[in-house]
Amino acid sequence: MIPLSWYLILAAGLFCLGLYGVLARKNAVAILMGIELMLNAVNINLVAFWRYQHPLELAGQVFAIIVFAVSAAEVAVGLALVISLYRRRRSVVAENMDLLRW
Amino acid sequence: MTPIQVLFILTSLSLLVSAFMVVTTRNLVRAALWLISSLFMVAVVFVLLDAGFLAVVQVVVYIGAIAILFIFAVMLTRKVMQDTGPQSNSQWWVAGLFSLLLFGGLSWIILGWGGAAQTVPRVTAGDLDNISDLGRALVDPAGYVVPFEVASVLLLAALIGAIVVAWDRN
Amino acid sequence: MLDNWLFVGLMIGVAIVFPVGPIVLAHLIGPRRPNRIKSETYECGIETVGETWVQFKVQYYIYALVFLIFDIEAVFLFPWAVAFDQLALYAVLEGILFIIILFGGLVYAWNRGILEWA
Amino acid sequence: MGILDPISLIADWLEGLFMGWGWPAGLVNLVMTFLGVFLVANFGMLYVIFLIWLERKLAARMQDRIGPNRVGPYGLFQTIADILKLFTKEDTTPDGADKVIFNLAPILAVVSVLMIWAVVPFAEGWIGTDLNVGVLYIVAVGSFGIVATLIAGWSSNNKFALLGAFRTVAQLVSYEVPMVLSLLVPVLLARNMGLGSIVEAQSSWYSIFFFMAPIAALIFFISSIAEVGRTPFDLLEAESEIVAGFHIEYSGAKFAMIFAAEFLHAFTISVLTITLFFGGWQGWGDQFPLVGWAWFMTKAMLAYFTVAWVRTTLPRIRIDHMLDYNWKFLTPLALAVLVVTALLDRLIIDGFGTDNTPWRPAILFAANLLIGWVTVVLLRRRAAQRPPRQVVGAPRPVARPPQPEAEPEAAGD
Repeated sequence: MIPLSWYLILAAGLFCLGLYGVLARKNAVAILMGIELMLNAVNINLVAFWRYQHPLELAGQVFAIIVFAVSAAEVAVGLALVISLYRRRRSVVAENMDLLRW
Repeated sequence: MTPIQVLFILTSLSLLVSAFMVVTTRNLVRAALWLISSLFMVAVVFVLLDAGFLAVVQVVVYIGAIAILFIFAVMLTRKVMQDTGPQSNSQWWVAGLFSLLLFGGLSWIILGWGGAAQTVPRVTAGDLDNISDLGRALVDPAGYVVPFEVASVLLLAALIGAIVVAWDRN
Repeated sequence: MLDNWLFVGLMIGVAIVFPVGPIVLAHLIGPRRPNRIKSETYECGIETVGETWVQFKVQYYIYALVFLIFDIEAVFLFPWAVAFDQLALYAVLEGILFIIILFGGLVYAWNRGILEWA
Repeated sequence: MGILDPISLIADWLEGLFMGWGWPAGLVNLVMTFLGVFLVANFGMLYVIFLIWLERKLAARMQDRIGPNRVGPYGLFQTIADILKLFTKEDTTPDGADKVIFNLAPILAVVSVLMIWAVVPFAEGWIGTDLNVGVLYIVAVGSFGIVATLIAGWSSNNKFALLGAFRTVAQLVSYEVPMVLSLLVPVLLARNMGLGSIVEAQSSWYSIFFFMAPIAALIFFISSIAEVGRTPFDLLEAESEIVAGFHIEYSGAKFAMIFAAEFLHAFTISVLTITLFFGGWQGWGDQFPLVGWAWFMTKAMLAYFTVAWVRTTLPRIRIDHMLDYNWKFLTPLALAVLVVTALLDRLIIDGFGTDNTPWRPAILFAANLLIGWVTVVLLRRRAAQRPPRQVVGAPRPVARPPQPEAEPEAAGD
């Protein structure tokens, strides 16, 4: 059978890949994709802990569903921001968004 | 190696490879397709964890809706950002190093933790993946009714916010 | 539990083999004489002008957005509907409140004229 | 049972045979599951061959034609001839197409439809796998179809195809909302998401969900037709506007796959409609699986006839009408039906103490009639407020009809 650590390491790897995407990508849409990967890593952890530690309680599943809702909201607003920025500034490169830099 | 372990390793390998392609592919529509592949693999992981409902929801929400939104955003913002040219910024190696270090640290912590080696507790099949319990808990005042209603308000706020931000009559 | 999903897993395999088989077969037995004109982009006989990437309206995104929100709503409501037997009246009303809050979003989009195809 | 349940008979015999060969139990289970999968998938793919012939014949009769009549009796083998033709055609890929994704799209289209059959109950006990999340599974698998259409249009490097792909989202994605909302109604009435359980919940004639939720059934049927992308909702492949839409560049076997997926999808929505709202395989004598299967096929073919009928009768809907119809009519109506059904069903259970009473369908049916009536009144009022529509366009300078003054004046010679 699969020990819990396998799932945790899988989630850690997915999280770090997502983090790399967030830090290294230029395109704002690609950065959001990295965030999605990180959220998925979190969900794997939540479900794995639910299954291994408290399979009879529902908190793990409920939290995972809430994460779905939150990530949907995040994507909706995030991509709307990207599209709006693109329409104003003709660019989706995150480094160019420096209006607030002093 | 039991068959289930082989299945897990195959799934996690394809998950990690897809995720790697998501963050490195130059063509963003392809990156979105790799994202779909990795999200699907996460659904398979949920199935392995006996969370069938979450697996299906993962596919409905992520592949059916979020991934499509991503593909649209890529198509709508495409003109300036051609596929040629590097898609990573100048600090990509710092980011890579940092991610690797974080992964190493996390693995070290996980492997050193006492509970990491525990195996799946045996539960009668009826207790797992019990959707009706989940539904009851979601509207139970002693359960999760507040997150449930807050999620609805959050979604409403996201909808209105996104419309206000993206909508522009001209 | 996993036995149920074994069927689905095998089904994915078979469902992939079913279309791949004929496509590969046709690739093997079909003629292959590509030329420049044949592999041109089809545009009713007129030569293609400009690139394929014409700009699209943001409206498409808005529809996908409203869909996303309602999709999540449905996902929340399915467990509620399954548990319907064991819910008291107030619990049913909570679910309905959930629906009504999100219906507000549709009404908002409607009033702003966002659902209008311009 | 015996002869009236051939599948179980054969399955038992094979299982005994494999066990007799000394195979381990896990392997026997795997092989048996695989055979089940193979059976279900083959049923789907082979039935399409017949369906294409049937639909062509039906459409021909409705349009006062004869239809295929050369190959085999009544043209029955026409589809097979077509398949042979398509397979020997050259497989072209347009310049600048993204080859991998271009080839992936038709495969994904077939997969997304074929996967639905894993949870369809054919008869009592004849079901691939009765997932407890069956209904959501159908929605989940269907979302791959949307992705397939989208990437087919994107990878073709063709303006028409890309336009088709974008219309896909305006349509498929929009109609998924009322579809999912109307799917909630049978789930709510059956208190279960598994398709097998939903069928079993409709065991007596008055508990068929169509009587309890006629409006939801209609909404599901209409939005499913839109999901398939057939007339009147064939905007994503409108021949007269964007040629063939997203599959314009596909030829040969890949086109055949997209085509087969569409026909199988049309049959699948008929099957889902009768399963969710018309009792599936239930009927007189359904304790024998073969009889149940006959019921299932009869109902499914009737539903498929309706789909074909709609296709041959209605003209294509305009894109703004299509979107208005979805967002301003179907979606609010589906929400209203859902809320009213939930509330009333709760009150009925509280009032009668059981949900197995003929009053339940009676009250819910009356409520549905009321909703329908209110909807019609509201629509009438809206229509009355609108300025009268000009049916005939104002005369335009280019195509002016011949003027009466232009009579030949040289007649007096």
